[in-house]
Amino acid sequence: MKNKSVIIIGAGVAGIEAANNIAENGYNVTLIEKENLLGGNLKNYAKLFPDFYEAGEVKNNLINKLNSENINVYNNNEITELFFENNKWQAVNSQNQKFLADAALLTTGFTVFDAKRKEELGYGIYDNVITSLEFENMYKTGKITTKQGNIPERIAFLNCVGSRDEKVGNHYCSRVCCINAVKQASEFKEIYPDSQAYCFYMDMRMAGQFYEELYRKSQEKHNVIYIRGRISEAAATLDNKIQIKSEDTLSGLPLKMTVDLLVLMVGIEASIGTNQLASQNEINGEYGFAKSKGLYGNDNITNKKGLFLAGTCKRPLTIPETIADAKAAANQIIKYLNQI
Amino acid sequence: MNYNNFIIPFCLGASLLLIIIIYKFAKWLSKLDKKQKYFVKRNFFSKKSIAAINEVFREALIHRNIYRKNPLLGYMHMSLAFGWFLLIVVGKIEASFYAGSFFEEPWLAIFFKFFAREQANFWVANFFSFTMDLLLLIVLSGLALAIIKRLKSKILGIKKATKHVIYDKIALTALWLIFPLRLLAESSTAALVQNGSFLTGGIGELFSLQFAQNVELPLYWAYSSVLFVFFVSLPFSRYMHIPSEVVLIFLRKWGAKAGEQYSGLSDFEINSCSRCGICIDACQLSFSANINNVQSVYFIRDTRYKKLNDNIANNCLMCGRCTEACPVGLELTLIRQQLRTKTEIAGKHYYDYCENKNNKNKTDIIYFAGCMTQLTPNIIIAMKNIFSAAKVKYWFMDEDKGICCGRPMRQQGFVQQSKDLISKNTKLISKSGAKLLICSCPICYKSFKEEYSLDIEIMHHSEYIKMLIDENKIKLNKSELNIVFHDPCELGRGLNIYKPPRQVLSKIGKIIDTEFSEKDSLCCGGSLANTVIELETQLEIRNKALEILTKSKPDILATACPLCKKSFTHAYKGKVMDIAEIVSKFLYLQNNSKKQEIKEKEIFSILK
Amino acid sequence: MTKNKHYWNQYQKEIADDNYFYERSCIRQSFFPGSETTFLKILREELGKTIIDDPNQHTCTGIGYHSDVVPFDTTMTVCARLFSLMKDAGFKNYVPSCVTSFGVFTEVIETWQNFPEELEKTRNFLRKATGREFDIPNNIVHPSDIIYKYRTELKNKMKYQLINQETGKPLKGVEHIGCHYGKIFSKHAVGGAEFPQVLAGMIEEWGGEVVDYPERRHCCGFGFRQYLVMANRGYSVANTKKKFDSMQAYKPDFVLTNCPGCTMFMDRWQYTIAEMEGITYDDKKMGIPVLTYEELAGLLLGYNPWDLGLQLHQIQSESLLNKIGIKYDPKDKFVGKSGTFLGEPNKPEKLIVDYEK
Amino acid sequence: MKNWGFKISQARIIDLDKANTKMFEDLCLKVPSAKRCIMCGGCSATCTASNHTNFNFRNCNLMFRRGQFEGLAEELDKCMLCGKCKLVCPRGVNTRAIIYNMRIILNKMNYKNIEL
Repeated sequence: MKNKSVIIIGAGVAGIEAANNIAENGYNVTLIEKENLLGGNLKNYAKLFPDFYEAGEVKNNLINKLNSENINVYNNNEITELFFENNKWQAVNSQNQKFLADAALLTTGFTVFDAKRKEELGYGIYDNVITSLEFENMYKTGKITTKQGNIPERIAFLNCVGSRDEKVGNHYCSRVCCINAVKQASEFKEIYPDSQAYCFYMDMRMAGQFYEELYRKSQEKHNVIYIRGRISEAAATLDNKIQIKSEDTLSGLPLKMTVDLLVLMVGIEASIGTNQLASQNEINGEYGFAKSKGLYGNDNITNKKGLFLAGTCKRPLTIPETIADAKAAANQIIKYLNQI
Repeated sequence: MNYNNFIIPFCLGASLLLIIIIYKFAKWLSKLDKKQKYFVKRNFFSKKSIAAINEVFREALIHRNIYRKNPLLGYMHMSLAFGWFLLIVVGKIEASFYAGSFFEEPWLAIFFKFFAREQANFWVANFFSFTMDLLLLIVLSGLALAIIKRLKSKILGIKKATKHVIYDKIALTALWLIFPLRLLAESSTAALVQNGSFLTGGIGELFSLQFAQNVELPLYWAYSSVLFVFFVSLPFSRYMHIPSEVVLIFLRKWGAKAGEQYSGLSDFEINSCSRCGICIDACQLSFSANINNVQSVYFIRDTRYKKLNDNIANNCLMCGRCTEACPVGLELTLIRQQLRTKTEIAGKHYYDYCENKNNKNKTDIIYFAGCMTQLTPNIIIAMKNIFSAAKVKYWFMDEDKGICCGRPMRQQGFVQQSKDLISKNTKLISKSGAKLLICSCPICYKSFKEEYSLDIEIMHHSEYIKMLIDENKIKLNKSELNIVFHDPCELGRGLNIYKPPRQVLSKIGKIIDTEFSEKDSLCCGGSLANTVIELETQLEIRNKALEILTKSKPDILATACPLCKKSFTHAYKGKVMDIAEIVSKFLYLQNNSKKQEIKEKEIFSILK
Repeated sequence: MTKNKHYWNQYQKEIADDNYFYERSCIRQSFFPGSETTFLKILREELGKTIIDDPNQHTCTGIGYHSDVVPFDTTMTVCARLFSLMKDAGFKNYVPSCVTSFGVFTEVIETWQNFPEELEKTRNFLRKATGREFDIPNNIVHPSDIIYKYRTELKNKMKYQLINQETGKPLKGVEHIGCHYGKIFSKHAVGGAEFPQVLAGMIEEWGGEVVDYPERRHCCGFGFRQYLVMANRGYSVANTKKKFDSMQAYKPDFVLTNCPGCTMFMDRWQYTIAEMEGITYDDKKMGIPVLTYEELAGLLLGYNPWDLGLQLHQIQSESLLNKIGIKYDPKDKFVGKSGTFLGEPNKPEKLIVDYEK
Repeated sequence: MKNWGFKISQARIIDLDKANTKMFEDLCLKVPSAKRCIMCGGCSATCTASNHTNFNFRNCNLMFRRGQFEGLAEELDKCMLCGKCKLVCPRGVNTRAIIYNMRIILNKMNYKNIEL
């Protein structure tokens, strides 16, 4: 009975967590990852909001559990096709190698918005306009500097880049960028207390536990300055600083300032894999994300029998939410494998 | 005298028609502006009038333009127009011949068969009779096609037929009835006195003598009455285009041009629209967004009947595709712009706050990026690059946010405001002493060229780059890239600049043709001129255009307008680049081989 | 509104039951001269209380203080002198007729209690200036508090009730409390700052109905600086207008106030609004009568309206008198105490002052 | 008329009971996206007129929405209709059409060449 198997596509937070849970129950798991290293988007982060927990630790805890003999990990394997045939779920990689199993779990996750599509913000044009991911990378090294190697005296974070933007077709809120901006601004101020951090927002959405507290702390302790207004133009000055223009909507006046570093809080988009595999199986929902059967109790199953979903391939989620979702998916899969 | 009471409706209708047309034409001619009147006076007695007659013959009677678009549709128009024209001309000759005088009763030709009962049966009469029957047959065949078109327009190459107003329907019904009734009336006479040829005679033979006697007079009454209805409804229906177009062709040949202001010429143009509906098919709002009630035909119709509303006046991308398609050659975009003009508030100065913009430096060359280009900084950087590579000194006029060129205001009908902006910019430009103005935005470019009266040279950056290449000031690297060039509306159809950008791009890569290019090119949907449609509709238009443009999966989708670039970038995951950006990337740096190497790597990276 | 259980009922204050030291108001004596006399008469004759009306009394500096021309030290010293007069008379319960004074006294006493050094300083100032000594009063209440306290006793002696004689329904009264009565220290107000009961209690006890309208708590617009500087007067009147605009829909029969400024401004600004913009707030273009609590109590007790000084109001009150059913002789309206005719005042252009039934 | 030396001050308050909000509803029939504005201020940030004057489209739109028309027509006259604001709006509001229509409504403008 227990020789039944499941393929999990994507070894990010959701994939690994689900793999561990399923394997603990004695089923065989094939965990497939397109990249060399496991951990998915979690690899990109140094610390997590709202408690500054080490992202590396979360990742290592997840990966360390993977040594169960029931789990086979295939990295550097990009799945291009996923379909149900001969009573088996079959995943085909780019080298045409096939993986077969009784059930499949999509944990293909997200990718960040390509900020170059918002040309007016100058990403990819000016050196000192960076994305939140690049900020994380710098933070990991402990040195946040401008491209010229200077310590930024002023840094600005811009929320909602690629989220809540009809022009790029993303009407939804990515949910994590607000709190991430608060986190990064706080981190920045921890390192450079004498520098000034600004955060430009349309709405501050602090709807998670301890988010509001972190927001408040960033104001009180770190003196992060919050400006309600969207930046709509950025241009480089002669000394490689970035001049930004926004409206200070609460005072009703246009506002311009020069910053050393402009950080674009890029939103969450469905990853290419999510988009591709979901549409192949006709479970593609809005904006390229995969669609579950329903939000209430059916969030991990799909209209396809034996095909399950977990994590950010469905919608933007935080890491604790993803872990919980992966556990829920594992639970559903085990139930399913028991039945067949 | 050849007289019967039934000629009264015809004579009455014809006189009324004549009076109305003379009154209307006199009114419109008096409304011509000074320049137009000057041309009319100068060229009235010149060869141009003869050319006009030729043109009238070709366009108004033979409908060459429609024929080119669709032969069947052309035949329909030709058979009706030219056939009827010949019926009148030949009928007139026949009647004159019969009466032995050129000044016979004017209605004799129309009801000839009825009055020419005792005509001698010799070859001339037979010839006329035969010719007239033949012509009638041609007209009737055209009529049959017209009926088919009404019922199933696709057969005649028209996807969407115009929806007509009540005047049109009355006139149309009358028009459709004229020739069958004439056929029947003449056939009944032919049955009685045997003066018909193959058609009228042939049908006449089917009539019994008794029947023919009973129906002859009523049929002539009906024929005459239908003529009355048609004549009286003509000036109020779309058939007004018949007389109007004739005058319009003369006016055009004489050199009268439509200006910024609405004039008598515009009146002629508006009335020359035959509501054929070809513009509906050309319109992207129709085929991309399924909006089928705002096109030029409806715009002009509503203007004529004084029913114009904002929804129709402003629901237009002003891309100019309908102007290109119009068989009558009406300048539809210009007319729309003229008519959008709003009532003004006297004595207002709007943009005094721009006064503090000063130019202290004298310069030979001005670069004007334009408002839109401010949001595509890549273009500005590219232009700066090109200028420095060509070692050109220039003044970047709107580096710190300039004054708008005024065209967006003009397009929305705010003439006074537009003039205010134009005078502000003109002052700045003339102070600088420049000899050349380079624009990055085709909208500004068109404005500078047509709405400003600057006596300096004005160029779009694609033309300027072409010039720099020709003068050997910059050199480009050649590559294997496939490039699709999207013609911006204002640059292409607006100013007829199709070649320079292509010549530049062909030095860099291979230009791939698309289904719609040059005159037929599509609007990107980002047009500012439409203030009715919402973003969603604009995106539909953009997506359709993008789909067509990128069918061949080019390496680069090139354009020469910041607005087009912006529209496409948001949706297309491939490369969308302005021509200046591409040139800047492919600049060949002669004296610096190391930099050149880096450059080549960069080019390679574009492909990724 | 008092019919339901309300939290403001717990906001009660201590009101002494006898032996009051009365201090008159600066402006009331000239604008509504009948009120203070009536108060003394009611207390002495109807309630049998001892109340002293010292001829040596003077201003509390309230208007000067709130107009930023008198410094606080001066105000404290002037108040101290008034208290010393009370000490001389041997009284402990201070009753200032004016709400501004009431506010000033409570503020001064509060200051002394929190900053004893200020009290010492004031004692010094007073000693140096006049050689006088003073005590802080045991009880400081506004006259309206006293009327409120004895509203039931008074009701038993009243000839009339606040009931419309024609319809038999209670008359609708707008009560307006002076800001400085409860908004400076709500503990000194009966019912607190939000729902002061002092006037509402009287109206309801005496048969009327209190109108609860949206701008009930809004200031009358006096505001000292606002009225006293002509450039600001438009703001002052705008506040009054806002109140009347808001209460108009309820068709109140009268306005009852306990503050000299409020009585004055709600009465006189009605004239200004009528003359400037042609707006009056009743059907007959006569305006809504504005009464002091003493005048109302006097009327209901059956005193002659002309003795109460109602003819000196801008808005004439015959309509209200008729509604209550009070008998009066129109001929006596402008006859002075001496029995001679004083002459009639000039009539406004738009506001009607002659009552015709 | 008497010279009072002062006038009754007008309230600065936005009184939504009395304000004419119907005008905005009518505007929304023409430009439905007007409702979608979330007041992010991106439009004013990029606006040339806003950089030189106190013109503020976001605020104009808000004032129109709240039925506060005083001085609004003059304020809108500063706009050059260049359309940059439309390009940066994250909610896809047809800002340019809003200004155009507000102008027409507030100035009671009409078509010059057509007697309607």
